[in-house]
Amino acid sequence: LTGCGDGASTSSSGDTIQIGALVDKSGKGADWGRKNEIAMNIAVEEINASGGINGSPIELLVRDTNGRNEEAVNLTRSLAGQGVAAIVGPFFSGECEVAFPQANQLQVPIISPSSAKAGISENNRPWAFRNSMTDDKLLREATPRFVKAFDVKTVVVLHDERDAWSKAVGTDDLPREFKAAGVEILNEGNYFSFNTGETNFSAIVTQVRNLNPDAIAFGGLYNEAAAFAREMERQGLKIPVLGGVGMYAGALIQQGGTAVENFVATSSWNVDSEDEQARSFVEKFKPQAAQITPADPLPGSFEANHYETIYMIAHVLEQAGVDHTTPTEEVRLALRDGFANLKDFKGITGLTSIDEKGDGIKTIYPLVVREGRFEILE
Amino acid sequence: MVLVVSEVHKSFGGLNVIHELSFQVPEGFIFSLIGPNGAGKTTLFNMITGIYPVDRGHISFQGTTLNGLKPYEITRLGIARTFQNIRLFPHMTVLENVRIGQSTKVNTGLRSLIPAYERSLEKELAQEAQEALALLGLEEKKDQYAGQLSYGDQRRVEIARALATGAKLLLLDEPAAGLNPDESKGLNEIILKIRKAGHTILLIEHDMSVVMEISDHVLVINFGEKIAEGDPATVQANPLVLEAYLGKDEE
Amino acid sequence: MMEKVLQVKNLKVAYGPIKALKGIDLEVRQGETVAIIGANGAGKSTLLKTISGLLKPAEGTIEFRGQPLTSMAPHHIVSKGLIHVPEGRAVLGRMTVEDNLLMGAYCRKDEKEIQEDLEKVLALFPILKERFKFQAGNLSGGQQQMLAIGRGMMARPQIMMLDEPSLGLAPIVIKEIFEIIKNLRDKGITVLLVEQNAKQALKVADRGYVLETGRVVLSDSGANLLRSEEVTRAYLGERKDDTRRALTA
Amino acid sequence: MTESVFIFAGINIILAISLYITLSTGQISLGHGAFMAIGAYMASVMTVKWGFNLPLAIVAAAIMAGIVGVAVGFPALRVKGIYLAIGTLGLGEVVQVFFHNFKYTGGASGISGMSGTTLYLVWFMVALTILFAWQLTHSRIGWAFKAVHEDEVAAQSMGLNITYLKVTAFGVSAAIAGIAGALYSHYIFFIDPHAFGYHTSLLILFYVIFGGAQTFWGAALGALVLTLLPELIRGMQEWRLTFYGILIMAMMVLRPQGLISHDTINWIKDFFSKKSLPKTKATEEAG
Amino acid sequence: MLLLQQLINGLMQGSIYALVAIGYSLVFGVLNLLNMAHGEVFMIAGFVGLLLILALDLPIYLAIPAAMAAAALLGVIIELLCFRPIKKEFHLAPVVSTIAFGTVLVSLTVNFIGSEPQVFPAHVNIGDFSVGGILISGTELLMFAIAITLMVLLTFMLEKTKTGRAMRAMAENEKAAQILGVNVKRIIITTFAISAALAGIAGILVGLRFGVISPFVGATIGLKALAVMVIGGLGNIYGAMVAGLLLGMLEAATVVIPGLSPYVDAVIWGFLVFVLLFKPNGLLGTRVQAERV
Ligand SMILES: Nc1ncnc2c1ncn2[C@@H]1O[C@H](COP(=O)(O)OP(=O)(O)OP(=O)(O)O)[C@@H](O)[C@H]1O
Ligand SMILES: Nc1ncnc2c1ncn2[C@@H]1O[C@H](COP(=O)(O)OP(=O)(O)OP(=O)(O)O)[C@@H](O)[C@H]1O
Ligand SMILES: CC(C)C[C@H](N)C(=O)O
Ligand SMILES: [Mg+2]
Ligand SMILES: [Mg+2]
Repeated sequence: LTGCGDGASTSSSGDTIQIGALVDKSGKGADWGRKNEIAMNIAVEEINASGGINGSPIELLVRDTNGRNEEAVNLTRSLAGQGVAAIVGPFFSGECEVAFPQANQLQVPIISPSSAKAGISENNRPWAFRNSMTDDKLLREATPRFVKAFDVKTVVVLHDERDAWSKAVGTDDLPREFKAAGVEILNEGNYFSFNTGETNFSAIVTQVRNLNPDAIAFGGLYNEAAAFAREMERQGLKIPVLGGVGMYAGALIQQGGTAVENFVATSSWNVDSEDEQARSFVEKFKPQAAQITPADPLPGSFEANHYETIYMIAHVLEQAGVDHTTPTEEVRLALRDGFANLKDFKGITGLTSIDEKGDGIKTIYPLVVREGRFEILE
Repeated sequence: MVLVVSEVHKSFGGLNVIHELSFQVPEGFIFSLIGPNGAGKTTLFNMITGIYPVDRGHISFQGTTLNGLKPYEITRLGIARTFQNIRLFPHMTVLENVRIGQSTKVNTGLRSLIPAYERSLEKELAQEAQEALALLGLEEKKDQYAGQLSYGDQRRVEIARALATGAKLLLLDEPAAGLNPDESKGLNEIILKIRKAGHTILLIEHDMSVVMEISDHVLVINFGEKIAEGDPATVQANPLVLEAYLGKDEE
Repeated sequence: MMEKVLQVKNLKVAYGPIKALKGIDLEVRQGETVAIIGANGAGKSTLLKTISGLLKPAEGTIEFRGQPLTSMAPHHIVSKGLIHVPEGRAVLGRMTVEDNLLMGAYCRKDEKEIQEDLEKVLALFPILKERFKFQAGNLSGGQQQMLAIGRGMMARPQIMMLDEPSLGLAPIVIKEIFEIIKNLRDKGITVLLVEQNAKQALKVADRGYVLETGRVVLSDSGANLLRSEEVTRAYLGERKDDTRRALTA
Repeated sequence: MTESVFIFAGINIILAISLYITLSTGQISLGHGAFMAIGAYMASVMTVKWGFNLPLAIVAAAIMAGIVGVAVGFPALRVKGIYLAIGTLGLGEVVQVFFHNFKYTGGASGISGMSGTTLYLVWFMVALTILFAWQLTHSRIGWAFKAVHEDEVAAQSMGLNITYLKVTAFGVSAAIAGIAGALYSHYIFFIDPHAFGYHTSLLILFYVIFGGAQTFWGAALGALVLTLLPELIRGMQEWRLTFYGILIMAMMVLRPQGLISHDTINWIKDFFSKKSLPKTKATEEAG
Repeated sequence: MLLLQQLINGLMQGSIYALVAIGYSLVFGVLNLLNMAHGEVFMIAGFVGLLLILALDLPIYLAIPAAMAAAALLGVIIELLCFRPIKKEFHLAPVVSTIAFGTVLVSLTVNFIGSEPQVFPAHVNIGDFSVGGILISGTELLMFAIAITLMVLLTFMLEKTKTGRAMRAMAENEKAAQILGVNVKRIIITTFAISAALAGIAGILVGLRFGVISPFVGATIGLKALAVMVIGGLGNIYGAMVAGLLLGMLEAATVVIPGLSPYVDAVIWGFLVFVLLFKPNGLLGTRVQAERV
């Protein structure tokens, strides 16, 4: 058991380079968080096995935020105080909104591999980054493809008014892109809102069915998407659905079964990637993840991004010639500048660059569920 | 007249409890209100102190109309009471209970937060509280929680607390309940002392050793209506009272 | 001599640091009416509460027909036939008069006789009949007292413990209450009576105990106690001077 | 343990004392998250949008929250016990939805850019709050609160204006919660309505009951302990919530009156005054 | 047609709330004890049901009673851990204790099973049927029927039976009930068991109806049921039923009325506040009597 961090010196202790990580291992995102940790550990083991960063091994300090903002703040500060080179995380956009400013103030690089709400890194220059694609970018690419593939003329929009990410996707990104593609929104001015965690979508589906749209724009996570799908199936509504990055997960299919056929989720990761490193990652990941979510052991885009983020940090530090003897401030500066200028980093999700807002520009994979499997939507 | 009750009426869901009742309490009197159980005595107290609204009729205290006033306003005008079913502040000490009674005399609002505000009064109030406790023989119990006292002692605290409000008119609802005859005698003396100190007393009591000995005037009600009135001796001899309240066969 | 139904030995009860009973010995025989008198705070109510199981003694024993009651739960004690009509009435205010009376017969199963008893109680206290479907909490103080006594009678107890039954009752009703107590006795019901109305209580009682600050200071037959100098002085208020002493006792 | 933990501890102490005040009149509020939200938003708008400094913003937050508290206090008079608890919880949810849809403060996306809360400022405010609470409990209004709590009918009959007292308690309490909100928002840089839901309100109740609702010292200690505790058991990783829950359950069995009760205070007083006068203990009311 | 379907949707959702709230009402309204872990009992029962179906391949008609039994057991545990050892005068301590127990249950579920919703196998669903184009879920109808039956039975029990009378007596004054011969402990624990069993049946039926059960549903459903109980009037079983259905329909209405759906929580909680303003004791709560002094 690691201690709670007080009394630690402000420089990297021992002969390792410490990297902090904030994941949610006990709250709403516990399964995610535990798998994020597995993904990062695989990367750390691989890097250390091949000699570490300029000869210094990486030590990963994982902290559980419980998905709560206050904990994210406390832990960001305590990790920074412990002298970590950088912090990977936090997971949720909500946590990022409060943790990023702290990191920025303490001048420690912080890189979230999962947050997808637009604008959060931009507000916290120059120390905050995200190795994830925000949904505005993903949907800009995916929506026209979706519209074309299913010949969509009309849609109905759904989101969770009370969730920052869901609201951004549901009320900004999706409507904007659909309008741009010339699609009519049937419930303009009356977007349906549900509560995250809700399983009963009967009233909304009845209402949607009554509007008779060609497709549905769904600004929600895969859990709700699956629940929504089951209700659609029950009420005999069979139309395609487009969602953001939060809708992409193996569990969508596991929970939705046949009901999620023709659901399109956007992602910056393709599990079926032919890339060798990606395949080896998936192989290593599967047995460990099976302990946590036996029904859905494949890595999702967040796990892939977590794995990749460790490699990115290693890459930047290697380039800067950093090892465990380098003073912490220098390590951090090197990471900040390295990330700000990162171009076409080759990782398991493809090529990644960091834009001027601090967000990742990554390959986009609109994925459609066909016969119980995600396929790339052409 | 300290208290004027005229043609007061009260009913609860069709049950007429007080029926066009009128009477007047002269200054400095010990005025007793007796009557069978359920006659409406306590209800009358509740109306005088503003806890129940008056259906019809009029109540005034020293010329001020009480109808429609809130209980605390009535208390601040100078009427204090005790409760038949004891209502002390059980988790406060006896002394604190009495001190709360003094809320009529000092500011109990936000202003009391100002450190020096009305501090000069403090000593005087403490002294008065002490006196009230002494009068009822409660000095030794002043630091006990009120809820921990025996029944009889709790009744005494009720009186002390009412006294502490400095009210002109005290309404005592069965103060002798739970006291043994000897203690009732002591109570008589206490009530007489209180009267001597300038208070008027309206008393509900079933203990005739109290009522008959100290009352200046007795009002008997039954079913919310006056059935007799007069000095103790007259009332005691009234056949209506004997029949309805005292019982005939005196041994 | 009749069988001892209740035997209290060296009973000590404390509320935290306050010692309310400091070693009480008391016995009650079958069919007797026993009065307990004493000043405020003497521990009379505490004694009854301890017998009925509401308080646990620090020391001492209570036996009912040779069976120890000390570690028995209150409901169990009731089912043995001891009923406690407590001080302050404890009527169930939000329930109707009817419910209250029926609750009195909670431990009984003889439906028919319960109905009969109900009729008897209502005949005894006609006002309760008038207010049968009323919320008990809205009754006047004295009416509640009648309800509490009536409820106790509904249990058809072997021993009835009454804590100041005359409290708050009109004189005419007090007379009735003492008649009732006499009746109970005639029916062979054992009565343990705590009263401030010492004179009346001692008149109906076979024997009496005088409590003072947690101790029994006197016990004798009712008639003897009535005549006793001490009792007269301290509890019957016959002596005019020095009333304050008793008050602060 | 980092500074931030002590900052949150301080803020939580202020919140706990705030709730203690309504509780001391016998009114259970599960809507204190909403008062905190109002303070937080008010202060944030003051500093971020209108360019005022933090101290002024804190004052404004207290006033604004206080006004809302008074406004809530009046209808709350009619409602008692658990009805009041759930009613205020409902009110809190309504306020939350309001902020979700209030565009001026960013709606669900929140508002950011606040800063300025320091450890010193927080603990200075804690000290002020404690001073206030101390003065309150030692003044007549504090006694009056307690009397209202014990028995409203008797309190009225003793000349206490319970309308005034209960509404004042709500107002003062809300104002203090507003201060906590202002401090919170200016530490965490970013707020959205999520931070002030019923979870927050319940947590505040937790602090007070755990620490002891009889005295404000209890409330304050409860907040302190329960804020530091998760840090101390961080090593238990994902098991710490389980442990935390069990610990609280055990505490409630062992000390249902909370860590500190009247008796504790009396005991401490006796201890320091070296008088070994045995005070009567609040025992269960027999009968 | 649309409105009729929405009405049915609302009623069905409402019957879930009613079922959970009736259990709540039994413990709170009758015993005056607030069990904040009630929602978590609902959740655990769902998981127990699921585990039994998955692991033992139990048919539904056996899984339901088994889940109820598990829930009842949990109810008993809650009483033993969070209520019995705590003196009644500290009435807020059990509130805290049961919230904490709820946290423990959630955190154990997350640690042992995971934070993700778990899926019920499709074949165990009771199925739907359609009446004149209106789609009705069999599970929901069952729930509705159970809620109505329970409402009648429990009300009868409380109003007319000896045990019911004893329960009401206890709610008012435990000591008085004791000295009248009521075995207080036994009645309390039985009530807890019944109340938890009701949450249990709701838990497994909701799992069956929506196909998943999540460790976090407890808080949501618990809170809503609390609202329902308060709106209906504490301790009033009919009130819980009426308010449950009302709330379900209100939720459906926010979808039907354009522009209202983002405000669904404000509508529900606003409704609660509104009700309390005009009826401080809930819709069917007993009229406040002028307090007898
Ligand atoms: N709030 C109320 N609701 C309904 N009935 C009430 C209420 N208050 C009093 N009553 C009824 O009014 C009648 C008079 O009650 P009150 O308490 O005034 O009698 P009382 O003269 O004080 O009797 P006692 O001597 O027994 O105390 C009683 O029959 C009682 O049932
Ligand atoms: N709940 C309690 N906590 C602490 N002390 C108590 C409690 N109840 C009673 N006492 C104390 O115990 C002693 C005996 O009280 P008890 O009520 O038995 O007296 P009593 O003889 O019935 O008096 P009364 O005639 O006034 O009813 C008193 O000193 C009283 O202060
Ligand atoms: C679960 C994820 C969809 C979270 C989301 N990426 C966010 O920004 O909060
Ligand atoms: Mg009366
Ligand atoms: Mg007594």
